[in-house]
Amino acid sequence: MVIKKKYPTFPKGGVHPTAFKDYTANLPVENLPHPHRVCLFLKQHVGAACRVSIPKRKDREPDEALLLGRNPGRIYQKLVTKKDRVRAGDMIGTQDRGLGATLHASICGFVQGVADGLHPMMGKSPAIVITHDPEETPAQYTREDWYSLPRQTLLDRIRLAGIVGLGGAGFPAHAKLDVSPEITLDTLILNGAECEPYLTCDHRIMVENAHEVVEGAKIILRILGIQDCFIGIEANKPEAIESLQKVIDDQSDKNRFRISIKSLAVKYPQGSADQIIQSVTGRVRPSGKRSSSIGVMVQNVYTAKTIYDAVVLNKPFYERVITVSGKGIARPANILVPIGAHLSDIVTWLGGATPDLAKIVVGGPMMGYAVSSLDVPITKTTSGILFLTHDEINTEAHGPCIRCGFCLDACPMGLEPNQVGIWVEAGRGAETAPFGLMDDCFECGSCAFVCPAKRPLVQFIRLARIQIREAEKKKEKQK
Amino acid sequence: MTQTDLIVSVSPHIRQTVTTEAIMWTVVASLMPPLILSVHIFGFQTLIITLVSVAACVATEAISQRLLGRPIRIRDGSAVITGLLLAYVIPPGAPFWMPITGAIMSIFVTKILMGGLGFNIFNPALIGRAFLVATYPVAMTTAWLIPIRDAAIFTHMGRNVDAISAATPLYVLKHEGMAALIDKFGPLKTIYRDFFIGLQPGCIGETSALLILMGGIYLIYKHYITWHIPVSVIASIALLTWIFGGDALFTGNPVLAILSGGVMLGAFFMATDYVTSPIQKNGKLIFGFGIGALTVLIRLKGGYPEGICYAILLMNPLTPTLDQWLKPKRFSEGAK
Amino acid sequence: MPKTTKSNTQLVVSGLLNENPIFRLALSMCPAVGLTTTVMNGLLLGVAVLFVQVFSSCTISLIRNHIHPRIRIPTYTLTIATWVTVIDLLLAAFVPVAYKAMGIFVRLIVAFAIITMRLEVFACKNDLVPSFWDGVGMGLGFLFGMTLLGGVREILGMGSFLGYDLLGFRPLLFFVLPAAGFFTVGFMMAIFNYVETVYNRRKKERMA
Amino acid sequence: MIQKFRSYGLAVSMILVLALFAGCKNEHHTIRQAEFSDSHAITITFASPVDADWAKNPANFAVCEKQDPDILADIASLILTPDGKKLTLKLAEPLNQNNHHTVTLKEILSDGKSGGTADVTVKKSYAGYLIQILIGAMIIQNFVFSKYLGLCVFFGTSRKKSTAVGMGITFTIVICFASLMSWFFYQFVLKPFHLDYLQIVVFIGLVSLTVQGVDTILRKVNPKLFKAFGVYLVLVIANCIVIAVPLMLANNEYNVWESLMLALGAGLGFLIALFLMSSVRERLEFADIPKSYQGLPIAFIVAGLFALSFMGFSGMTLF
Repeated sequence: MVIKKKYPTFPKGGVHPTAFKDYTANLPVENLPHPHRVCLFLKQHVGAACRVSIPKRKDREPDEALLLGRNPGRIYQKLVTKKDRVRAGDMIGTQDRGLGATLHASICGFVQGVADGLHPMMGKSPAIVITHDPEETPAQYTREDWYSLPRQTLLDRIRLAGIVGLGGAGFPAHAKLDVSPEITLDTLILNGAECEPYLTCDHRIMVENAHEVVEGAKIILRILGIQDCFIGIEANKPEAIESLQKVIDDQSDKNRFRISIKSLAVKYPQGSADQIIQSVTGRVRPSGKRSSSIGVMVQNVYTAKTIYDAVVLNKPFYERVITVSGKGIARPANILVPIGAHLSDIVTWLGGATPDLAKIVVGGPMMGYAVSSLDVPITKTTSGILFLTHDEINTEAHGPCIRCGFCLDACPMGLEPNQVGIWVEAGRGAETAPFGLMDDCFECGSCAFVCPAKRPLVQFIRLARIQIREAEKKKEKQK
Repeated sequence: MTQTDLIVSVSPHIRQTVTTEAIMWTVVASLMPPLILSVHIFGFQTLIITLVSVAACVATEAISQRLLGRPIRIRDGSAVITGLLLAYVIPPGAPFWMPITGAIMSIFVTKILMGGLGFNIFNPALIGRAFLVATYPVAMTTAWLIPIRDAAIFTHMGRNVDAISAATPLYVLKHEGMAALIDKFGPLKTIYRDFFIGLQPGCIGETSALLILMGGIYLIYKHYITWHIPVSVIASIALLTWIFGGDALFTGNPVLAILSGGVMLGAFFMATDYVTSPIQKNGKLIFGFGIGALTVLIRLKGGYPEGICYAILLMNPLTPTLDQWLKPKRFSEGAK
Repeated sequence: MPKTTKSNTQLVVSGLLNENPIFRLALSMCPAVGLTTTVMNGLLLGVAVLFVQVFSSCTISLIRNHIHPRIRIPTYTLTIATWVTVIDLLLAAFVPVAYKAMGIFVRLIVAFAIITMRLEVFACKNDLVPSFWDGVGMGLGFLFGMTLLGGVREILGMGSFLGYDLLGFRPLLFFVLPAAGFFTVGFMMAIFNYVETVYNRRKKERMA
Repeated sequence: MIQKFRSYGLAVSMILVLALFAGCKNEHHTIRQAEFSDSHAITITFASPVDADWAKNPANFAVCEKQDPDILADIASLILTPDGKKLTLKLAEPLNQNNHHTVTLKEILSDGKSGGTADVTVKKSYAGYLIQILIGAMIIQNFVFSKYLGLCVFFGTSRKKSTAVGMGITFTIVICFASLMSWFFYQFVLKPFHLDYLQIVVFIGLVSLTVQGVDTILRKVNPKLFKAFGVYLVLVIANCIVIAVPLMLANNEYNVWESLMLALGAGLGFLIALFLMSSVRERLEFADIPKSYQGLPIAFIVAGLFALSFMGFSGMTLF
């Protein structure tokens, strides 16, 4: 209650789930030993899947070829083929058509070819499988001063490093940073809210890699050509605030960049872009427009850190810190894993699951996806794996809506989840477009969290969206 | 561990602990103090009436859900609340079997037929009461008992129901005037005190403003109901009675108006029923004002001394419209 | 509807049951709700409607070839109004007490949709005899519905039938209140629906 | 269409509620109310009980018409209720209630004290009377929920809100015209020529004519509006309210203003009933209603519940 009054936050809606961050908040990041096998999805992000072949030009290095190669009609050659030997950090997938991100080998070993892997969200989708070769050692990266580099080079390095937004959606970072000249931005917000319960990977990054985060922020500011940056952090992470503050205070170029920390009240979904913009700057994004229309860009703190890695170390994004937590795992941890590592490897390393395990969630408990198998690989956007027991989740059957209005109070976007639920249950989901879920709902799950009847409102909303789209398609066809 | 044991469902994977059942049973609990007082001042038969009413409601719900092949949801406590509220608006001297037909009307006709919990248009308990008033008009309007002030609980179990009866304060006020009220119930100061504590003739659960207020404030504190409806109902009744209730304008007695009759019970426990009241805060205020206005109108100009039961019933069907008109403010509406 | 192929008996039975004007076609609901507090009321209005229906049907059926299609609705209305005036005066003269109890409803027969509807869909396309029997069927159906409703409500509400007390029954006063008419009609309709579904299911089972 | 009414709906309903309270005021501190109780009597209500001996003495009272105070009416008898608060003055001659009367009460004895002499004006507030007719027909004696008329059309068109509002508006317009024409015909044709028994035929004919007239005019003048309301015009004629109102006008010998108020009240009352019912039925479309009850049966039961709650208005007199 005290926290609520003291710190700024978004005014509308929001819920207060128990944080459960104590399990892992104070555990330093540890390394996962190289898994035997990794599985790298060609589509790890918003946009098009990456390609495993590059334009065939012998006289050029692959990097340069990629920079130039948007010309259709070239002869393509496979970037890697079966049985190829790769080192961690080698590019194995390209981004040469539209929105997308490059893909890199995450361990040293042999390419086994392209096979179907089990994606936590999209079900079966194509992936490159690499088996580990213990004889090969990963590349070493050297520090390089980025101040002198031109803007385009910074962007290229970010693009070639295959960085996507690590806040959840996975929007390719270079595309987001390459704003068109018509748009004027004035503020960068680094999102360190990490409002999802259990998850602590961003928190650990802020504690352990404060310098990289701040430097990353500067790189982004430089690319955008602006000076103001706020780092929004929920007030329940004093260590992170402290270590970042220290770095900010110590920096030498305070005049060039104005970076400051905003402590925010603890409230879910503080970490959503719209909400953190409102919490930090008080601005509100108009419906149907990007946040850039109000002069703000939001980047995750972890994205800033990877951008630093890409620009300063020239290190591609092929491994990330995830939080493994919940009562269902023997030893909760913050753990650095190569992308593509399977859940089973991680579970084995952390001493296995407890017998009362009921649900495995990839991502946070509010917006993550439940998986039915341990044979699921980590993707670039996986921020955590939760092993939840029966007393942590709710398995009650849902009852009828009693119109208590709790969900309306909880919805940060001012929607009416109860109505959508009732309409979908009555088989009229296609008529729910006026409730605004197509534009505004980002499925934060606050409504379902508070619902006393335990109604699966997010599921109803997804169904409604599908039905609305189908109805629209039908309409177009009739025309 | 086999992989088929894992539960797969859509996010969110954690839930708040508050459930429909928890809310309903909390309401039941906060409805208990008036019942205890009622047994204390009116005698043991009020408990019997209440038990019969609750049992009839629960049984009706179970039987009708069984017959219609629906899942039986008597454990959610909504039928218990309906039973309690129905008993609370029955005079204490009424025969014990009277709530049974009212319960069938409340639960089967008003709730189950309309699609069960969450879809009823009217407040079930109040429809039950309106039905009972129409069916047993004599018992429902004359079976009042004088509260026994200094008797200990359980000592007057064998009380002769027919022997002692009294008119309710509102009846006296409407038909005989203020002087008669003071003549019967003592000076105004005593009246205020007695009525606030609950020592007045009235329906089983509506006499004590104090105890109902306690229960209601507990519900507000638990965030199960909001202050909007109770406050707007009570404020509008007080205001309109003050303006129009006296011999000339602005001479009415607002305190008496809100302490007597079912105002408190109606405002805190009946009008706030989730299903039959608007979901938006501004809608709740309009709803509450409407109830207050209609209550005063029926009290002053209508055929009944008490009006809040019908006032709530008359406002209930406006709920879908208010919900449709008053939408929550969308996030982006705050954009400049 | 083309010329009917139904026999006279079928016409009457369909009017009584599966095309019952009150429970199946849901026309002329006002008296069914407002006037069925006792059997007697229901019976009398039923007779009045039967009278108007039969005579209007016959009249229209006789003059149907002389009506211009454009003015057929006003013709129906005026025909009905004429016969309503007749029955109104007759009732007022011969059963003044019951007439008073029925109040305005006798005169309102003129606006009952059921009569106009039968004239439009049946009488103006068929000969005198089928029209007569259709009128009888519809009128009887209405009479039957009104009597049934009146009976149910009188028994439940007053514990009596046609004024004779049925002993050992504590009446629910509610059912003689006009508001209860809605409930009674609603429940009767539901019963008709239920019987129909059961009947259809049985029929299907027998076929299969 | 609903959008149009939406913005005004709440404001209008608030004003209506406040309007209901108007006229709750009084003029003398000991005398609470003075009114005509029937054609021969005036009832005076006192705030506190008056002395019975004083009240039984006709010499204490003088009743006259306000414009000529010299002609006193003869008091036939005085009746005091046992609680001493209501005094009825029975007069020998019937009163002309459209004129204001003055009652003079000399030396009122109340609780043994003298309350002085008071002049009380007794009047029938004509505006109040008109509003009573209007509100009475609209809400208190709602044609659908309290008089059970117009049900076929009521159930037929209350499925959707837009239909319901369209029907309600069309109906209100038609019934106002039809009633005024009927009133005119009744007063100036039927009554003078003693053709009372032709009421039904004439009234229904006039209603048909009005419907036809509105149909033709609307089609020419405003085709857009015709498209919106045209379909309901045919239904109006099947609505028994439209014939019930002229019959009531004739029975009660209303004058033209009273007739207009009754017609308007009936129309608006029907609109209100349709609106409430349609909003409820739209919500019930989502409900899991037992199969046999779907459609009309449940609508009837809902209407029954409405009727039950409208019983709260029973016995209400506003002025």
